[in-house]
Amino acid sequence: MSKTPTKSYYPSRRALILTWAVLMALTIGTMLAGRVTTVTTLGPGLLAVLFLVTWAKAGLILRQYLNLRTVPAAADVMMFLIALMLVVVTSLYMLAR
Amino acid sequence: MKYETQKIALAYFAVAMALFAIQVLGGLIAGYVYVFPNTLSELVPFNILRMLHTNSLIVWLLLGFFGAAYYLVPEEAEREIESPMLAYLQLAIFVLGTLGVVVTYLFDLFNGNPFLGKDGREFLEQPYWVKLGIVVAALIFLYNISMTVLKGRKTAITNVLLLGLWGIAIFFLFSLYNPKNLVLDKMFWWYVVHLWVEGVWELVMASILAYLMLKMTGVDREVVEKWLYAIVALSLFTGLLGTGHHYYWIGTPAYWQWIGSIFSSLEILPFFAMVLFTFTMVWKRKREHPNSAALLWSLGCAVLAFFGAGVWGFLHTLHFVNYYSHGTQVTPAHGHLAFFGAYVSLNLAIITYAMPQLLGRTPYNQVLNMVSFWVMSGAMAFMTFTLTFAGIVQTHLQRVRGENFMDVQDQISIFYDMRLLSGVIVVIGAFLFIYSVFVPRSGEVIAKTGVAPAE
Amino acid sequence: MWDALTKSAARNIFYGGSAFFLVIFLGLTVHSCNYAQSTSTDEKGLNAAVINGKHTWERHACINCHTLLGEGAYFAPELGNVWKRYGGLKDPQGARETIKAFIKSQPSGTPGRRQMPNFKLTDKELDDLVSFFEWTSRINTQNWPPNDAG
Amino acid sequence: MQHEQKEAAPQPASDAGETDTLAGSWGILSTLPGHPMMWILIVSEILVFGGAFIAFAGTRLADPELFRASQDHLDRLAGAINTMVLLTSGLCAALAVNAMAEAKVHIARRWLAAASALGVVFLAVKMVEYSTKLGAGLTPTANSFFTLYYLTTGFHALHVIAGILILAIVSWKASLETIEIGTTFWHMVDLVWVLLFPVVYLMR
Repeated sequence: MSKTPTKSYYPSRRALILTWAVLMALTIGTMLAGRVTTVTTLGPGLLAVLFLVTWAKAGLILRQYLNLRTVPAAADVMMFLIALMLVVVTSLYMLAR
Repeated sequence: MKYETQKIALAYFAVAMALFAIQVLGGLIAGYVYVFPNTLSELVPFNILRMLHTNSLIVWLLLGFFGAAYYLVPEEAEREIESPMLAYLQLAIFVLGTLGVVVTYLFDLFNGNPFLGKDGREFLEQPYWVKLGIVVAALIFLYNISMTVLKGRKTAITNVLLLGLWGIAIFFLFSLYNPKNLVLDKMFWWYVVHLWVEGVWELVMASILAYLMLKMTGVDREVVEKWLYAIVALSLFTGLLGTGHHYYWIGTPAYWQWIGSIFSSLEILPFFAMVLFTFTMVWKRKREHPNSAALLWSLGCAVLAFFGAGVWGFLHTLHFVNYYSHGTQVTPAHGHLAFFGAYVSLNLAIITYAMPQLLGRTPYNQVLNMVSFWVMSGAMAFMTFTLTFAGIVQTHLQRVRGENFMDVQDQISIFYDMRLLSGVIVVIGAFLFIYSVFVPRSGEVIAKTGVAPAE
Repeated sequence: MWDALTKSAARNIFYGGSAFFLVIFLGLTVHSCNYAQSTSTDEKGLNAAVINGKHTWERHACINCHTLLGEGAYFAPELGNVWKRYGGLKDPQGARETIKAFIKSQPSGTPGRRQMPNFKLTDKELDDLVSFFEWTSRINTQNWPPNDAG
Repeated sequence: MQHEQKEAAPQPASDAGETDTLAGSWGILSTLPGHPMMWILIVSEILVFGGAFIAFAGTRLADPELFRASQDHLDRLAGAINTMVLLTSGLCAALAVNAMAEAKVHIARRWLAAASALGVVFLAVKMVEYSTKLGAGLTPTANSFFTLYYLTTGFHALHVIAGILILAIVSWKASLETIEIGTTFWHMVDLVWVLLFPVVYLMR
């Protein structure tokens, strides 16, 4: 663990652009799973996909943009917190369909 | 004690302790009236008793804060207080105001006079002239302390303390504003009450705790001050919008129900952080401070504030719970433990720490002081439980089943009996405390020059 | 990860964050004030009698026994809805007289019963006080209290 | 690197007694990128928004039909576009730190400006959404769905505004430390939206 930030401490330009591309792709995934253009309700399957895609996006932002990849333990804690929140929200949605 | 002007604190603490005695006695009599309602009903009715109980509490806590500031600022700023004369003048104004308040309340003088008579908004009943006096005294105080800090060393502790004290003065100004519209009246009333106890007072509390930890554990200033910033950040990030939990049912918009519920649920975080902070510091301590009683009060303060303000606050802060519990005995249950845990204990901690040094003696009557901690804390905890049960039963009978208020009160009288009992014990504890800090134990070896300040 | 973390940054984040929440709070206060004056209260009905009633209420520190909209002492009944509880919606004159008579009859002196002092109010003060209760009962309190018991 | 960073962030005189050199004194928090205080803010905000989302899903239980009907009024496409706008703006912010690490202040400032500009685009889209809703009489007091919709999205939009301000400040007082702190806030705003969008707009 470096105590002084060096260039390699931050994700490379290449890695950031790649992260961005994946995030964009995942957003399109969100749009598909969330049926952005239709009024129909989502089944449990689509809700699960939505949940996973959202969680993955949060993970990329935390690890790459926020550079938590340098502190994996902290990234895990945040990911757990977000998963917990999403699980509660998704279950509440499932409860009232 | 390194600086001569720290002595000013002694006078403040002495007056604070006198008012502390009045406060607990007032509370005891009020608790007695709950059980034997005809007591004093013609002479000093309940509303007057309660005003004395709450007002003396607020004033002595404030005097304690001022005293604490006069005590710790010289050490932090590394210079004498700007003007001791102004400090005593400020105290004189407070004493005069307090006497004025007591006499006005007890004899119901000048009833209806807008300047001289009491102004009956809860906790802000002081006559207008006293309020103005408080403002003047506060300005004197802020001038005195700010100048001392500005000319001396600046530390995070003095920064946060000053911000808190300025906040106290600024938000008190809203007590001078009494709108005709009851809803506006209530909204701005909370600007004083909530933004004090769940806002700026927490800054004062955290900075005094930080000072005590710094002195007693010998942990590096760096560490202590970072904790301090983290705690006060959590306090204001949650506490400001947490005001929403008072804006549920007083004619304010419905969105406060969500803002209040969400933010005030998180108001527990700063109190939890204070528990973590104090225990971590004690655990990592680099020295054994001779004043174990002060350490006990500091730790007790963090823990009891966490339960009283944090947990008991959370119990009824969600709006769908508060809809039923609002204005029942659940509120005083929370209020008693929150005030005792957070602010009474804090003041008693700094007084316990400072007194031996102010009087130039080694810590004396330590065991008695620690006994008083357990007596008072135990009794307050018991009082909180009795009032909580009273509140739960009251909520069910009155809010769910719709039974008449007085009928419900008769059904929960057993809890008031138990509360009176715990009140008696609190008063005993309070007097033990006062005795222990002022009176040296006979035969005790008293150092001539006083303890060397721990730093 | 920094060798030298500046404490000024800690302080600035604390000040900045607090200012952010304070600004939001003040903004919402402004909105709530407008809401109170335009929607939730009868600002026009705030006549001399109601205002004087509020002063009478304050002058005698009534809040240190009663609660008003759930705030106050918890020694005596809630009065935010006393107008409704005494049937003011159906029979305003009857409710007015009953409340006035109750206040005048105090203290009851009944042993073991909580005592309300006699404040020796004039008839006008009593009328104004009741007007204040009546005005207060019309505040939109988001349906609080849950029932007439207050 | 360390040397430059100190030059770039001169300490005001009043801080003389307040600079510390013990990074370790934040304990475990010291290892986090950016400033530990910023992480305290981030965790608080995640809890606040998390609380709001749970409130949202919880209130929906009482009347799912109302929520479904109300939610259909939202412009899901606008929400999706805004997601992409913020994610792109996040890239700009991250690239700013990257440039600053190479001591290229001008490039870093340019990336920060780009990030802020996209923030403004986000707000513009949001304003269009709000005005359409308000024009249709769907105000914050319309029903519990819209109360919560305006509360969560409005609170988030205020963060975007604050974020733009912060980016401006760190661009002015540019140093690797300040830019890292400022962009940390910006990414948090980004993260919250990524969570908000599916919960408020899509789940049904």
